[in-house]
Amino acid sequence: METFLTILLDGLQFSSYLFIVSAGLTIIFGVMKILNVAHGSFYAWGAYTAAFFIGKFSDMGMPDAMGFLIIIAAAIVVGLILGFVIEQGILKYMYHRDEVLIVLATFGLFLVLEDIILIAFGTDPYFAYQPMALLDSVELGGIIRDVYGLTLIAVAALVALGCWYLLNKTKWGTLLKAVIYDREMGISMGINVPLVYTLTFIGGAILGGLGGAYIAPTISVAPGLGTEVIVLSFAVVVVGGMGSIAGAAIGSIIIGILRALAVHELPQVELFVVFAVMAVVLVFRPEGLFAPAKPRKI
Amino acid sequence: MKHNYLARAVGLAAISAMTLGAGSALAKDAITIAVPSFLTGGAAGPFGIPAMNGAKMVADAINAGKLPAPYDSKGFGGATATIEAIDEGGGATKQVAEYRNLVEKRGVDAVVGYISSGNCQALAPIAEELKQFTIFATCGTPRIFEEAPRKYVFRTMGHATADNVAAAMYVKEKYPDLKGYTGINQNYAWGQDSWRDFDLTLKQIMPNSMASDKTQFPKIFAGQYGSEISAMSLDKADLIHTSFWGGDLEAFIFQGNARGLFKKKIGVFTVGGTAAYRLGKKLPDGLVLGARGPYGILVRDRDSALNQWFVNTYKNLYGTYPSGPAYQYGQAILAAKIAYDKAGSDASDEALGDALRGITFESFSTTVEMSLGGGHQAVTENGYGITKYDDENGENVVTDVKFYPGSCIMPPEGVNSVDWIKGGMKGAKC
Amino acid sequence: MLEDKTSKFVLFGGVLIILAGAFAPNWIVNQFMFGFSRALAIVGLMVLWRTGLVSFGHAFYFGLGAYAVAILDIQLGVTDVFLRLLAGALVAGLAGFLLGFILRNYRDIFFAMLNTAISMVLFGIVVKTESLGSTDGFAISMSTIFGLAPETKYPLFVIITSVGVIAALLVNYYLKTTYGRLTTAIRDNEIRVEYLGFSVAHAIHLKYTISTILAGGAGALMAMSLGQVDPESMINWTVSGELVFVTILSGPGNVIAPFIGSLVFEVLRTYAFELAPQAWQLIMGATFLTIIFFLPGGIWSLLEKLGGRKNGK
Amino acid sequence: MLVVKSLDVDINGTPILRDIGLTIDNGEIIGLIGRNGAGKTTFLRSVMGLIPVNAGSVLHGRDEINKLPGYKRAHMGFGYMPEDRRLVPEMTAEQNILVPVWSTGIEDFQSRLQWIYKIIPECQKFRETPATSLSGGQQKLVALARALMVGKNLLLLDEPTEGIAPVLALRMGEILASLKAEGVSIIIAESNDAHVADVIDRTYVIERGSIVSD
Repeated sequence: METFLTILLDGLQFSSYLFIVSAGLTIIFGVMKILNVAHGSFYAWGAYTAAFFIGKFSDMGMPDAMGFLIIIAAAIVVGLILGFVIEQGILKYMYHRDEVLIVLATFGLFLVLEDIILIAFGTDPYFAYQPMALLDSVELGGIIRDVYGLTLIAVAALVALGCWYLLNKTKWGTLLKAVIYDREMGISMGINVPLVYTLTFIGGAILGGLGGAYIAPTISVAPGLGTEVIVLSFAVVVVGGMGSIAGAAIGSIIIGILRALAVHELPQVELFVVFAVMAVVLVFRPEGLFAPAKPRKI
Repeated sequence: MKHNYLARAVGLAAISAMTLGAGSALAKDAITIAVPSFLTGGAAGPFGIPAMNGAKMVADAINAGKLPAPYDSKGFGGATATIEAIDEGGGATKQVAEYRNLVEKRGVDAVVGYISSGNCQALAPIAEELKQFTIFATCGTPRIFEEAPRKYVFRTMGHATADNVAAAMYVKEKYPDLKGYTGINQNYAWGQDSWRDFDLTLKQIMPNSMASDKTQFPKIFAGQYGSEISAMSLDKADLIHTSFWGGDLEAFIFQGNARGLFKKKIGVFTVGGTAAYRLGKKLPDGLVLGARGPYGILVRDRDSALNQWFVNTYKNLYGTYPSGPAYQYGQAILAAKIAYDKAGSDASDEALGDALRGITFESFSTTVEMSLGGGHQAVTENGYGITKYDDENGENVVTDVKFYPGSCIMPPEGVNSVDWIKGGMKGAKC
Repeated sequence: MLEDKTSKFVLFGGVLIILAGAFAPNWIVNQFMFGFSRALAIVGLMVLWRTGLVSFGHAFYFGLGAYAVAILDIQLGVTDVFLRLLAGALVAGLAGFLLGFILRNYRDIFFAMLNTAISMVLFGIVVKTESLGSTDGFAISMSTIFGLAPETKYPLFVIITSVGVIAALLVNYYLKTTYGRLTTAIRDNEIRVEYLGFSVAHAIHLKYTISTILAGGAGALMAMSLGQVDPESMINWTVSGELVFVTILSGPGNVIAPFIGSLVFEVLRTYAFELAPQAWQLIMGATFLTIIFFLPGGIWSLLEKLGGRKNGK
Repeated sequence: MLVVKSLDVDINGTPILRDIGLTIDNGEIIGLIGRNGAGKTTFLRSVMGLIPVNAGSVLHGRDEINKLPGYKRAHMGFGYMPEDRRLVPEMTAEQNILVPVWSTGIEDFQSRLQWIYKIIPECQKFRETPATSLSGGQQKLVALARALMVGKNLLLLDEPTEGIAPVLALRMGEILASLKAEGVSIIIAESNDAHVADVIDRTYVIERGSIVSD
């Protein structure tokens, strides 16, 4: 029972982290049909920016609670700047090109952004433990947990709720859905698709940055951060169904829990399990477990 | 500062290229030493950069003839050495390709460095193939000199067996009632060897303590250990062994500390030394801390002239006390000087090897005996201590430091580490 | 099969390079060995790319080929260069043939992703299995040729170049056969191809298998020329990305292109790494973006423009 | 109201339309008749601004709109109905019809909706039905209604009677006739003008990307 609860919590915590990052990836894919490899860099940039400023402000004697503000600010600033610059500077000129070629372009961007981090922040790892230290720890199911890690679950739930509300309860969501389903029809119905693209990309980038910024206090923020996370989010997005927020949620939960289970019970398969699930889903349900409905053909 | 450093490295590379182009006279007045270390990736800050700093500081002092006696002669056999900084990141295969370039394209005179055991293991046969005088500075897997005899490859510090046998002995002395132990180690040669040696030694010397059946081997540079920490928290074992180093080490300490892991369990950190200066108050008290030998925080107060020169010069140059990697790289550069002094600056790779093989020399913090692996593998003492934050001075110190002589913690010549431990560590002189 | 310009050029160029290699310094010979080993995989990816398929997971086959050499070496002590090459190509080709039954039904992003997933499964297994060398991988002993251990790298260089020449000639020939020609046609309109009485699935399956044999052979040759295999540089997704990178860099125009592209890549990386050890990825990435934007036909199209003529398509 | 002059369009380097010219006056209904693959859809899409054109001009009144982004043409009152309907599956029929309202900010959309329902009463009947549950023909009516919502000036209809039950095809003819009575300008692309011949004022025949007669 203790183990069960622990695995569940570990799994959910990992799922939450995966979800925040993958939500951004899947939104960008859904609307723009771009599988953005550079998303891993948004994550890394979010983490670096947050860690850098949390450290700086802490040195200046600001209260540690500022850290939470910085996390949010870092995500927004990173998303706005990187999202805008990349979409307007590069991707905009590629929309008429082959889908796969755009993936490759984002791979090139990924390589570039990784090294710019190195040049901008140096090689020394950053620590931003203040927000985590502030929240202390609790005992749950026989083991001590840091409260900060648990808030990750709440943040993920908020992101999910926010996305759901935006998509289903607002005029914006209606338009977004139209573009997601068919870009050309979106244009024909008068939707300013270029603007939708720019905003979507920025929004997705903010989520990627938020994933990094929020996780930053719990890790040592060091170069190479984005390489791992991007394939993991690919797995999540593929398992759930590319372009679906609900899919990203389900995908995160499946992969997060499976991984936690593996770490506890069979540590050797921890890495393998994630990608095996991805491959199996692709083989049997290439559209993902949460494939969106299709209209009748006749 | 690091940017300066990069610019300087590029500049030096250019200069060295020109010197090479100019053609070298018979008795060289300039040599090029390639120094690979982690300049990128999570291991750079805590490990790679201090290591490179140590190498550069010692090389500069040697070039200027400013090392304390007996090393106060100018240069490497009289020649001025240019240090070429090489990034060790990117995996063993990339390093192999890069090493071939270093030797065959850039024509460096010596290669001194390498932190990762994976890289050393991959490069040892290549160095032999290319007949290139190479000193491994820090990497720890014992396999390098146990798998095959080497002619051109040396290692100037003890290997993983020494770290972990010493750790086990220290644990036995400090915690004689230990019931069980588990471990978290990276899933490559270094982590696997470290755990194996520690586990086997404890089985020998503390047969009543039980090893956990769920030891963790996360991928190197994984960075997030939430589930692993939970799993170890639930484990009955009361001690956690880890050979984590660099960024992984620091991440693990943070995450474990936030979750009270080190309040419930004894932490044994065989490469923990680097964290002591970097983490300050964030390093929990009561950890069993090693530095892979008599280096860094464990030997800060040793008052030999060489050691005081090392500590003070480093502090002045880089604003912090030197950690293990700085010592280890400095020591390897020193060994290169000794070899060049003996063999001459224009010596062949063979002659340099002959000069270093089997010798004993006084290094900054300890005596190094090149007595294993046919005179290619160093033996030194190794020590452990317990961390404690010193509120008065605002820094970490280690208490209860205990050193074990090299002959006590490393197998005698010709015996493989694992067999030696399994056989009850025969011939150990403690 | 030797009457066209390309074949003649391949043969002539191959002989010239082999001869020149005897006088070249070691590091240049190395660059050619690495470049030509990789080029083999690129030739396969080029065949796929012409059909509109981009695999973001061919490091799987590349890695299989490399690890086949390593396992043979460690378990059975096989050091013969031809046995090693054959083993690498066969293991990868067999895996590719079997997986081809599934993959031939996938297109676009799904094809790319399923390949990634498969390759990452292997990555996950190798990294976590100590008997497979985990993150370290294995050192590979020197290859022998008919029982003889060569003193220098030159014989291996000759073999790699010859393998490259043979592969280029075969693929060039294949691309002229009926099934080989079904490339752009499939990309543009599969249904039309089916109407003409060809099976798109079969055509793709064949191309896929060819590409995996070549990738496996490439991995085996790379392992032999480097003397080392490890998952990070042989199987991880970034390696697949690199392979695709070189494919785009080379351009789909001609079977010679992958060889030129791979060499350029190798040299570019060597110098980027030497000049800017902390920014070499940036240089590579920027080059890649530039190619995608301004040179969609890759280096080959540039050569064509410079040469002012179309070399047999 | 719309003049197209010597339009050239390539797709992936293959020329699809060559030197196409066409005019349509206010309230006129013209037919663009040609076989599958003749370039009808490409023509409609380029008028709608969905694909870039290589050469030629599209004049709306006196304005050159060739470089105008597609969505702005919708704001100008162009409505497009694609051959394959393309309703947003997770919305009801009425939600689909209302999408252009949200994007272009039509103010009196209620009266416009009532006007549409008057002409196509079927749509009112299944306004709450999810798009996925509609038959192909029903979807076509909804797609027409959606195009009408925004298409105050010009309707571009791609194969409105193609691929649906004959009864519905007849019905579509009737609807087009009533639109004619309302004075809407329409370009109808059809491979077979059987159901729409009566409402068409003029016919252009398109073959292999060129107008061969008008």
